[in-house]
Amino acid sequence: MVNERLNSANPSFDLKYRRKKNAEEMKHQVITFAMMIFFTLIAFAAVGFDFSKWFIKPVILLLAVVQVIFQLYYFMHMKHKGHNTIALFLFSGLAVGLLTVLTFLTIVWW
Amino acid sequence: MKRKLHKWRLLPLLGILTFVLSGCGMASLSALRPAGEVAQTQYNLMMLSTIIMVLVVIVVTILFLIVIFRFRRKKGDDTIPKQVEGSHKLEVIWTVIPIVLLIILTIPTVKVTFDLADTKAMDQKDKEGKTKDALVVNVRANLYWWEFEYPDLGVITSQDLVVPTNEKVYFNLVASDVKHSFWVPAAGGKMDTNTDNPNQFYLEFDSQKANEAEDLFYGKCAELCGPSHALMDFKVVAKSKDEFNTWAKEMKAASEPVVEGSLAKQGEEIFNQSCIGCHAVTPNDSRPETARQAPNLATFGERERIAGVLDHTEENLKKWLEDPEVYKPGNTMTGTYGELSDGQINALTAYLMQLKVEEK
Amino acid sequence: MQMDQKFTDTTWPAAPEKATLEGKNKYLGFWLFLGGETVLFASLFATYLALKDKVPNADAALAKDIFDLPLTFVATMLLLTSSLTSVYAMYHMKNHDFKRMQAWLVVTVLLGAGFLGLEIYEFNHYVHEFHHTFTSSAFGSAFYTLVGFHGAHVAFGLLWITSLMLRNAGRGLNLYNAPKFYVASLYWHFIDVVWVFIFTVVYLMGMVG
Amino acid sequence: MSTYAKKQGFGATLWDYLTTVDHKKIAILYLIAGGVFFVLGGLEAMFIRIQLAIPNNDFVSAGFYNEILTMHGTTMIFLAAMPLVFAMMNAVVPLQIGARDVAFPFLNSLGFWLFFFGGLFLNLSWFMGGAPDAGWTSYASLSLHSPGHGVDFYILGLQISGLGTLIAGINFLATIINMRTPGMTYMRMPLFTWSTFVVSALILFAFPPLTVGLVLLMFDRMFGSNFFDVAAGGNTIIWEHLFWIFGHPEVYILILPAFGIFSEILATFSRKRLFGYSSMVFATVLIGFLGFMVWAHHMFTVGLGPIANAIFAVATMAIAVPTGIKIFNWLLTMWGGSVKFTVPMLYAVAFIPSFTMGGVTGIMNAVAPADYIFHDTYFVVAHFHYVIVGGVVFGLLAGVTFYWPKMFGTMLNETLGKISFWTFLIGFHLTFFIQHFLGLMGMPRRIFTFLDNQGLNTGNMISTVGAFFMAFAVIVLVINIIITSVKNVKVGNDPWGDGRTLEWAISSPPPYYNFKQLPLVRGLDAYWVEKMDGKTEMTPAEPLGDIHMPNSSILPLTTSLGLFVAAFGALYNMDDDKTWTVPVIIIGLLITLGSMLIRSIKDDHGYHIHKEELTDDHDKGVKA
Ligand code: HEA
Ligand code: HEA
Ligand SMILES: [Cu+2]
Repeated sequence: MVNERLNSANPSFDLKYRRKKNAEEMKHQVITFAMMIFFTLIAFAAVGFDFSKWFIKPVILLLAVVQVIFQLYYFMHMKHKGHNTIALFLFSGLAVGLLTVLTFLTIVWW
Repeated sequence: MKRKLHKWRLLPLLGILTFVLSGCGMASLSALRPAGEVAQTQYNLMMLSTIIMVLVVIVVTILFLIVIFRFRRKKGDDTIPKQVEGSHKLEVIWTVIPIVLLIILTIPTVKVTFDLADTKAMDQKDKEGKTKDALVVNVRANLYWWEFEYPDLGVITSQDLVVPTNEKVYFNLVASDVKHSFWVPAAGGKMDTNTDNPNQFYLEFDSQKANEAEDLFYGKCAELCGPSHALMDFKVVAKSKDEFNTWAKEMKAASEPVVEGSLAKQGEEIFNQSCIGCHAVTPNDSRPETARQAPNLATFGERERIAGVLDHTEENLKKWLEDPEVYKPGNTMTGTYGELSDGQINALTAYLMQLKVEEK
Repeated sequence: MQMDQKFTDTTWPAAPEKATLEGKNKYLGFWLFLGGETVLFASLFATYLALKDKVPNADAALAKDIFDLPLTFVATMLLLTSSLTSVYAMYHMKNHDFKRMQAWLVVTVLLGAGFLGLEIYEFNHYVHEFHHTFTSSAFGSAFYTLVGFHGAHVAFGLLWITSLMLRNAGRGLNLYNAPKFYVASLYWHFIDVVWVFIFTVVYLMGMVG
Repeated sequence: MSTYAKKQGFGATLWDYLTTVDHKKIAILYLIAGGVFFVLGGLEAMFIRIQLAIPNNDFVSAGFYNEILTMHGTTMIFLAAMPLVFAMMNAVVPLQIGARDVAFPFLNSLGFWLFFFGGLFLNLSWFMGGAPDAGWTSYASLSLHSPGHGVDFYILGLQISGLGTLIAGINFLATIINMRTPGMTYMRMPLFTWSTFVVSALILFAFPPLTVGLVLLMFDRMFGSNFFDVAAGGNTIIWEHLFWIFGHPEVYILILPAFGIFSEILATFSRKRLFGYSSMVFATVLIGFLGFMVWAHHMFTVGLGPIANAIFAVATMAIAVPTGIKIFNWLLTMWGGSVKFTVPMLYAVAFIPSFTMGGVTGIMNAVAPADYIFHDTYFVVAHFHYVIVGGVVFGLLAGVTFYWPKMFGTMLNETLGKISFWTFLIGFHLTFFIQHFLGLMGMPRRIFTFLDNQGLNTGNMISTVGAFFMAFAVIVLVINIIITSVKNVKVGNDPWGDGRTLEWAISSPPPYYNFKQLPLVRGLDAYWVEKMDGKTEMTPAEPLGDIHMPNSSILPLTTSLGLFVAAFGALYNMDDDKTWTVPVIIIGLLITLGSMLIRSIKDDHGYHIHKEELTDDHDKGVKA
């Protein structure tokens, strides 16, 4: 197969540019990570401090969803181009899964 | 080949015709001869859907016949037909018409679904905890036999369900071992008896239709439950309200059975030694469900069938007692008592056949 | 082009995991697999939610009795951090820095192993302290199956990453193994995603009651 | 690797097939295995019909009947219909999109062997203490209650073969997304490829719930967990949901490829492009999508309550719309065409009214309150055989005849084919039409016998007679295959003369590398476009160059074999008296893990066919 090299004619310039871009991206990743840890702390703290469960449950669920979006879009690079098909399949799977969860919460016992 | 195809298209029509003529099965069994309000509602819905479906099939068939006869390729014909991409107008037509047909179908579907699920009357209890204006039957399905408990009447029967005509009869449905499904085809659709939660629904038996069926309907288990699933039948005896009340009174008043003849007495003794642990012989059995491990035999002498499937004769009863496994493979009675001698079997038969509550 | 061709920093492509057709296929196929895994875990979550606190008798342990906040917190931190370290590993892979990549992967594996150790301790604790076992109730069965399935994924991920590191230790990066490393790291992130829902839905919401 | 052209001894050929990673050979493996299982499932169907021919029959015993019934359903769905569908996909899809192979040739082979050993395992139950007997649905309370090891065979067998199916699904998705030849855009893909694509997505999302369900059942039966044990807090409805969340998409997994095959055949033999191509694509996708939202229509009588029943009833009915779109588009494809009735076309044509009849009874089933009557009666049996036999089996018979020359380079006999067709068609309607009425007249399904004097005798007899017609048709088909293979008259690229898509542009069977040069696609029905321009070959999209090929490998077979061995250990492990089970499990897993280890440690870069070699063998060459 043909090796689709994205590099341009000047390899050393290219390298510098790429390194810089990678480093920048890595910085974003670390920030993302910090936020994830922060969200986790809030979630655990909310439970630790024993607020009303009608408050806690939606909040920690929301935090979980945000965290997962971070994971998917930053750590797993779904924010990059060319992930349309992948996103389609992942979210279809998620839809099927959520429907299952909804069912099992409603019409398994009656 | 042309003509052959044509004939074949007629076959289903012919089939329908023969069946319409043959009266659509037996009054006591067939869902095509609805015997009450519930069955009638469902039947109407089925007919509505059938009409729509026949319509659809006819349209498709007409188009189909035109296409396969008009556009055959002649021998040696090498012309290339026009390559049509599609037609928006047609596409819209055959999207919209089915949608309209389906809307016609969904409206009654949804309405009837909710109507038939209305069992509010079961929850209206009076001070003593009895249901106010409704007859409630607790149906408990067991491996190859049925128990019918009338909680407000304090009566239990097995295998034969007795119901009054022209009123709603409400059911609580559960299974005690594996899942079964409670079905009286002529009286209405089925409802599963789960092992998890009880289900509720109601049926109604029309007195006139019951007459046509000689006051006797066939009931079936409709969920695969093991080897003898096919044999897990029961009978529904329909009685007028008055008759039903009399029956209920007699059942409630029934005490320990008294049998006549020395053979039957001997049978009673054997029964009390080896059978009473599972079978009760009075209709007001107050033991808890888990203790009621086998059919209540209080009305055994009056039953329509032995074990739900065999004709009600002494001959068959003897065969059954000798080896139930032959007649209902996998049943829970097999192997619970030792080998019986011919004498013992005769004695038991004499005893059992005398177990009656009504018309003594 | 030879699959085991040697690269220099400058010839190393920008997206080594997708530079060959094989790599592209692997990358896509693995994502698709993760789509399926999503449904798999959703089914397990659904089962757990249906059977949560469903026990045969009144004195059996319920969710709010058994879970322990600090333990879960530590485990969560370990796994979340391992997700970051595997991002570091991929960062170095893109820079064609094999040694650093391996180093970060080692850290990832160690963190993962720590997580697994805590989980084993935790299960052991439940069994002995609360008689909450796989066979004690439907709740128990559902709990151990869901969390255990995740644990098994962690264990498999550790084996996978370790064997990749060992196998390629002597060879350095090339376009044959780059997609493999990348896909393994995707797997590792996915395990983390699942854990986010487990600690939220099972542990935190379980403790809330 | 130019050994291809050489004559080979039997041993070498066998080894070749055991180790092959070539999609065309894997297609043949699927075809053979699926065909054998189809005859087996058909034989079981014949036992069912013989037993039910007359009331109170004792041809088979009650317990044995349940085993036959369960194995008939399970075998037909998982081991006959699905693999035959995969045979078609493997044989055709890579060619239709102009690819040299699938995305994961190794996994393709692994998928086959997993299916094969899973199926073998399941069927060995007959000889090892009894087959599963809880129905193909194996509802939890009954399957937990069932004595012996039958249900364990079901669990483990389906688990292994299900894994194979999942792998195959992912493989086709990746293939279709990544491996299309230049110019082959999504909206130029033939409909069979499109349906393969949608079906693979359905597999990807539908099989995990089954996997989970089977795992839970396995834990309950073998390791004492309590998922379905009500006394310990369990719930049996969970199984029913998991099974049908899988089960309903499964029926579309079966029918959509058949739809695809018909779309190809109807266009080909009408010499007309498919009417409404884009709405056909849309309808396929929509059916796949809706397929995930209707599963509870199998559970209307479970007691889920009126709200759930109403929602699922309406959702189910919605599927009539996209399916109707397809039916009418097919009819309009023939409209104005030049229709030639070859054997594949006969099946395709007969499919339209037959399937419609099955489809509309499906809509009747969806009317929840009416389904309280239909459910678990022969009405449902009639419904699903009308869609499955009239749809899926017709589709497979059509597809196998249509693609036989492409797979084997020789044409099946048309006269024998027509005899098969007519007897099968007549037998099919004879068997199943009457069953609608049997159901309504009060005959439940899954009963091993029925009593006399219930008005059910005539109908059952007619049904049995019909089944014998079908058996006759299948036997004629087998004879046809044998005769054709013995004669082995070779044919050219486009033996039907009206081929439209890429697969007809290369020789029959294609060379092992498929396309010497990847073809350039210039429109829908790529080959037809070239033909209409007066060309006989595709324009190449690349210069002639080396072709990269994957190596053959025995590892897929050994990996699967290991699981097969381990499954025996796991199955008997629950018996206290057997001490050999743990070693067997360990040995099996060692074989599997060992194979996987070898696979990951040994680099497999494949090999190259050199340009010079390609120019050498002209007769084998591709017209690409
Ligand atoms: C290939 C397999 C296949 C296919 C394609 C279908 C297609 C459909 N099925 Fe079927 N079904 C099964 C296989 C299949 N089914 C099996 C195996 C079972 C039993 C499982 C078991 O219990 O063992 C079953 C059971 C089953 C049930 C449960 C019955 C019960 O157990 O009580 C229901 C209920 O809704 C149902 C509905 C449908 C519907 C609505 C469709 C639709 O997709 C049909 C759509 C098609 C058409 C409608 C015809 C063409 C359309 C037109 C010409 C347009 C105009 C039409 C109208 C306006 C109506 N099916
Ligand atoms: C792909 C799916 C598929 C296919 C193709 C078929 C094909 C057939 N099926 Fe069925 N069937 C199911 C899937 C399928 N079935 C399922 C899922 C069930 C439900 C199971 C359950 O309830 O759990 C079922 C149940 C079922 C029942 C209901 C049983 C019951 O509820 O008690 C019946 C009864 O008539 C039946 C009959 C038939 C017949 C006559 C055929 C015929 O079309 C078969 C035609 C094929 C042949 C006749 C092959 C003949 C071959 C030979 C005779 C050998 C010749 C030998 C050589 C040449 C070497 N099937
Ligand atoms: Cu369905």
